[in-house]
Amino acid sequence: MDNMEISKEIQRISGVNPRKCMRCGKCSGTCPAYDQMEYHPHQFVNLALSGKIDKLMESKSIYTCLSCFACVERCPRGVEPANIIEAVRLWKIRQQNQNHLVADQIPAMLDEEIPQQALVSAFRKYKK
Amino acid sequence: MQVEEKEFKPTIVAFCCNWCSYAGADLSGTNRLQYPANVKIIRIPCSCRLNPMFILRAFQRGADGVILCGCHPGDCHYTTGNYYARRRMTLLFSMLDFLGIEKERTRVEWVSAAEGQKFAETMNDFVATVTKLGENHRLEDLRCKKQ
Amino acid sequence: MQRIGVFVCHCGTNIAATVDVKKVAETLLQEPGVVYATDYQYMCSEAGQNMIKDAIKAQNLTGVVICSCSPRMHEATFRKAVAAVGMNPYMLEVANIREQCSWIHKNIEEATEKAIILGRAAVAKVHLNAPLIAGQTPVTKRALVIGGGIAGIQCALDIADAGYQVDIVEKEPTVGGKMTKIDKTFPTLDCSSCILTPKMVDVAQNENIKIYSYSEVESVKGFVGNFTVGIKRKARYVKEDICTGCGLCTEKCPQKKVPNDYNLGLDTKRAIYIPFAQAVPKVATIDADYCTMLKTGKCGVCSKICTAGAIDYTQQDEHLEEQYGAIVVATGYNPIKLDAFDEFAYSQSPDVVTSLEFERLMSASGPNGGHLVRPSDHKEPKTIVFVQCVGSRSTVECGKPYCSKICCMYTCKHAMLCREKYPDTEVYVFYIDVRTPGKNYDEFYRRAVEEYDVHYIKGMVGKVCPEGDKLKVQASDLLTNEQLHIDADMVVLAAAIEADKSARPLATLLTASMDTNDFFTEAHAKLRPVESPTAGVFLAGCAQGPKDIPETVTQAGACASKVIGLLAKDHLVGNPCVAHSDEMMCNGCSTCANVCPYGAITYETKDFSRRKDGTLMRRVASVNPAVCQGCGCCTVACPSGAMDLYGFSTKQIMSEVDAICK
Amino acid sequence: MVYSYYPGCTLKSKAVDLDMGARKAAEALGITMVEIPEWQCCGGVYPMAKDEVATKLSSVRALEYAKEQGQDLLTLCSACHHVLKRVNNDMANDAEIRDKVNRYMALEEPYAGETKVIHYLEMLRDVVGFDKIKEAVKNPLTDRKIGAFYGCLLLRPSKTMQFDNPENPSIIEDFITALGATPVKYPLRNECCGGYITMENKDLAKAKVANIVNSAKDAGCDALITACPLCMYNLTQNNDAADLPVYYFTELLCEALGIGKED
Amino acid sequence: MQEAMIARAKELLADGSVSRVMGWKKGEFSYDISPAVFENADQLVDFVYDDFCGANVSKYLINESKKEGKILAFLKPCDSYSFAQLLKEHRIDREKVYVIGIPSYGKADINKIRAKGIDGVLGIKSEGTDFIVDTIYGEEKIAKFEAMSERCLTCKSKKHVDVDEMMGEEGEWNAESKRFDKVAELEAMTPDERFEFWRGELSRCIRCNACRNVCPACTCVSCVFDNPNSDINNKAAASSFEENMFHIIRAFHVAGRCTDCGECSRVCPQNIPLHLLNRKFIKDINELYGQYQAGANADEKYPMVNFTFDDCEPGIVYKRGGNQ
Repeated sequence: MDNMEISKEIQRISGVNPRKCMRCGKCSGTCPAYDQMEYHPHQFVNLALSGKIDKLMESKSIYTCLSCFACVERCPRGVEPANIIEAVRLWKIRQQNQNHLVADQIPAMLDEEIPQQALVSAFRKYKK
Repeated sequence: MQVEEKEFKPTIVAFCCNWCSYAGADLSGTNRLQYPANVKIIRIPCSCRLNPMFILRAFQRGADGVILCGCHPGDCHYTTGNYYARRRMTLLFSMLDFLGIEKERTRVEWVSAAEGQKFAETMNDFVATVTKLGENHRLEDLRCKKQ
Repeated sequence: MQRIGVFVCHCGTNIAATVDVKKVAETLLQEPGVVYATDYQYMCSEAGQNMIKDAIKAQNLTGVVICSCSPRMHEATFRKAVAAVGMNPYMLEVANIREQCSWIHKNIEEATEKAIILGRAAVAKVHLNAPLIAGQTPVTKRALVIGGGIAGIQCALDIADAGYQVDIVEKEPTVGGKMTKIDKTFPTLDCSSCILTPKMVDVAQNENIKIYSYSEVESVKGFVGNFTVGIKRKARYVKEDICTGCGLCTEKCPQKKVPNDYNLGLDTKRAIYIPFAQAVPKVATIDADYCTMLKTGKCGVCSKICTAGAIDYTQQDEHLEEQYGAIVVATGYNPIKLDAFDEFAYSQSPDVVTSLEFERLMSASGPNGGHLVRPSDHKEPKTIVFVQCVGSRSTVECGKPYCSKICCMYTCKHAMLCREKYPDTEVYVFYIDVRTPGKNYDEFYRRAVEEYDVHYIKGMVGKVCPEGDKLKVQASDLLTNEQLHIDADMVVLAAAIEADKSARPLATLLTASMDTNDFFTEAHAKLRPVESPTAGVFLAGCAQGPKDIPETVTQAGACASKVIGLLAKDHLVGNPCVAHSDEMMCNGCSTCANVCPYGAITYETKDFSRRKDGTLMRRVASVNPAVCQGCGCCTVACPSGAMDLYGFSTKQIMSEVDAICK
Repeated sequence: MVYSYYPGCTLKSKAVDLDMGARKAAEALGITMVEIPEWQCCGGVYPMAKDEVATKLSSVRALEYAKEQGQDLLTLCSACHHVLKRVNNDMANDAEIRDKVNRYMALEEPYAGETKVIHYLEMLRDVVGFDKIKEAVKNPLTDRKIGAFYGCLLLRPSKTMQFDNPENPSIIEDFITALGATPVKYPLRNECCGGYITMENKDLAKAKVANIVNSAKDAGCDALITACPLCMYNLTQNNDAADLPVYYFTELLCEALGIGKED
Repeated sequence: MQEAMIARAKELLADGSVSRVMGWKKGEFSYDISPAVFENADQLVDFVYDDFCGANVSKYLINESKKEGKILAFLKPCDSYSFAQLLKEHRIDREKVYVIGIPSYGKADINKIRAKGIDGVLGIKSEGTDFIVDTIYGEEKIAKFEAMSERCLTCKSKKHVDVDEMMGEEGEWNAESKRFDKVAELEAMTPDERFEFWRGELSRCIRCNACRNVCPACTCVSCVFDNPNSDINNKAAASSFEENMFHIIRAFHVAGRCTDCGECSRVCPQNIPLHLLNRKFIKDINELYGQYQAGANADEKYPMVNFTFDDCEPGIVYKRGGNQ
């Protein structure tokens, strides 16, 4: 699949039309994980539109999004950048052997107090 | 043997008030918004000029659907015309339904001069609805004895 | 039998590319009564019009059908053309084969067939057309301007200058509008009051202008040239003609805790007040919501100290009716409420202000005498962040989808003024785009950046957090690709502007149409930008859409010229397409009069005794053609069909139906 | 008032305090919470993708159960509330998802988002009423300065969640006031604590927590309360200074109502 | 009753307060009764009032009130509604009519009597819950509910509007009337069933115009179907427009003005239940725009010349009533 086709798939999975974006950057102004990201929310939207998904998929940024929905809440054009990021992440992990998290890693991450919610969420988000 | 089915193209009469909906229809033209050629528009000064007789006449002469477009309630160029039209059409449509005539063949839609998009969408939708219903026989058959 | 000529227009390729115009002409020539049919490149051109005129003469035509663009476009043109050679203009019909045919269809065969059918319907109608002669109505030579801001003031002055009387209805106690609240104006940085006040004085002194301040329009009846407008003069509890405007009462009133709307609530005023020093009329007004006397019956201080005896606590709202020939809508704008934009902490910190509030903070007539300090602690702000497009260009529920147009320039002005008056202040402007179309506008913006060192940052503020005495601003800088964290002292929000809330109900009174954003629509977006589609109603200023002062003044002037053009006429030629009743068939049942919105139908009892059936006197309806506007509501209400409409008769419409359904 | 109650996994283990407090307080306030039998894990995160159907089924089962009972569905954990509410919104408004889910579930009567999902706090505000709670308080928490930590999941996206003003919420502050304590508004109370990332990226989570805790302390908070087990974990375990106690809001509710832990 | 009415009429003629009397007289048969004007006391020998006097006399007063002198009219409750509606439409000069209200307890339907096998009818009288029918074969007894006309069984009001004097007892408005039951029954059918029902009925119409001629709301000086400018005035038979649309247009023209007197169905020689069309409009008006009874209130605007800003949209028809 070429990049533009993937871009269309991303738009389908996310249900987001990135053409609605007017490039104001409010999503990136709002993002609490901005400094830890290589690509920022507004770039996700733009790169999804221009078909440069491969760059995004290789970036750690897709696992840095906190799903806090601040960008979704504040976008003046109703673009929903978080949905795009999730779609790119899904596109990646739905491929073979691309799970970001495997069960073997888990024990090392645990501590006494960690709620299972954190485990479930992590698996749901980062693993096929 | 090959049977050639001719595609059914309903005849649709659209009555548009001069001030809002006719202008809205013009706007959808100006914006090149497509809708089927079966829709033919008749200009009337106001939706309240639409006599129920015109609708019945159209049906009797072979129309498959009739739609009335007027200014939105509250925006009538003549202040109150569309309020009367609204009552008249509600009762007329209800009566046609009562007689067993497909109620989807008649419709009222409020379209402002700025709603070219809505006009085209409405017409596309209405044509699709009437096409699905097929030809309009019932009103004609109403006074004919059962076969 | 009519002799009908059919003229099919190519409209360049607009029609001819999709409709086989030759075939349309040939086919329509076969219609009964059609004796001549032709096609031509541009029927509306002089050559095209001459072609029609020549054919009428040569062929002795009695009726004409033009297949062309929408009748809303050129019906008047063609009617004039046929009238020039002696044909009654109402013997012409236009088949709309451009907007409603060639432009919306792609298939040539289908479009051609439809064009023929539309032409046939027009031919069928012309067969039943009859010559109509329009009646005349006199014009009331006085204009009403609704709204006394700069748009209304300019428009009123221009109309008055031409020698016509103008009344201004302003809902506030003074004229002047938003411009009185503005400190300086871009791009010249003139003092707003200095250029506005003389105009307000002119309005007050002009003999042709009457100001109804603190008043509202309650009802509108009639039609172009003959409006009857009901005006409510709200009780201000001060006799306007007696008050000298000395202002003593506004100093002595013991009720001091009244939010001062002139300063947008940034400070307080007394319960009796004159909005500001240059107010016109300079008359005190009592705010009934706060006045102790009006609420409890105890106080009366203002009345005791008023030497002129102008105070009248018993004053009631006054209702009057006036006649006008034309109405100008200049109801203006307001910044939107920012409740739904709490990410900018507008409701959480007094130091987050709207641009209009900032205007007051900067103004010499403002709460701090023009010394810019923070509302919270009255300290001079050292870092100010301006946020553009707050609520503008926003498609989510709380926002406005349009560009508010003025924010880029006034923000630039604010930033520049801050840097000029307080050079040690850091000023940031967050923008999505900087829009500066206008004479000397972009130069102005560049000066702010280059000479005044305002930090323009392409990006948007995501969140403002009041923390301690700082406002923590988190924003994006899209060009450096980083997230910025600025500790600001003040944040100024360029709130979107919206049409004044009084506009929507007014539009209903005027039966003038509005767009989905509650701005009045113009009769034609390009060619009739200051007229509303309702004849006799004109538009000036932000009521029609966001615009800045120069543009508003320009539009107000244009509007005035249209009004003058109307008032200069002694008579208006009416619409001959009016209702008429056949008295031989009329029952006199009053159904038609019950639905007539204009009261155009009256009854008289007539003697019909010459008829054989023995009926003697009968009550029958008659229509006043000068009052009837031709909606046709009565024709449907009439059960006997005695009522009919010229130009859109039952028979004519039926014949169109028949032609289309054939 | 009787509710179908959806506790969620964490409330059965790490967040027992949140659950028990809620049950006892409800009883005291005349609210009956009937735990949905055989409820399944909601998944902890709302599946945003349009083509995710299987991951929404467990939520729909709970929602459908409540519909059958003719009861509103009561939630307590912020994450579960978020997931259930948004899945319910999809079932009501997204025809494609609704059709797919219904075909999969093969219910007698298709489910179309009929159930009302209500959070315990909304129930306290809209059904019981904070003024009623104020009357029921036996041990007013006088002189305690408490900050509300909302986090993300209850508030955003506000179009669907309809919980409170997403940028300047007040429901928990009103709740604190009702208990007799002093609510302290601090700016970062609706900021993300980094909960979802806590397994992956401790540093980021710690940085986010530090900001929030500092913001709260600067504003004068003695303690924070939350409705989210993940926030609770994060604010306590990832706050290296461990200098700000965090409670579940139901713990304070019980304390104020005079319900002991052993009751 | 009849004798008392004649006596009162004679009194009024004698003292000059009226110069004519509007009533009923027998036709060729005893059940064939038609409205009649009596010019003097002598003519009153032909005056009848019995259980066959169903005809609504109000329409005749339009022309009668245009003549010299005052006329006495005996009005049944349903006639009085028609009369009041005509007053509202300025069709009758109230000053020229002296109205005496007379009660009506339900008129007999000759077709129903015949259907019971009773022939050779000579007269009728009321006895409790029965009609006693006098025939050439002797007296026959028939229960009223079996012989009463449909409209009387579903009578809406036994109370008059606008009378100068009452003879007999004044009745009450009957809120319990089941007059819309048949309409509701039809509404509950599928469109196909409704269509078949109406096709079965309307296909029998012979366009005799009896319904129009008797209707007290159809009082146009010239009917739209006779108006050359309406373009629908052709009288040709079969599938022409007028033929198909006549009943719809007629019902529409009287909508909001029809008092539901039921004369249209009474006179129809083909027994088409035309009143159901009018009742459909009345039912719709009541449900959509609020209760309204034509003729009941002289000052109230009738529904077709009235509106509210938040009236329902015509699209409501797609949603309400009737099966799909």
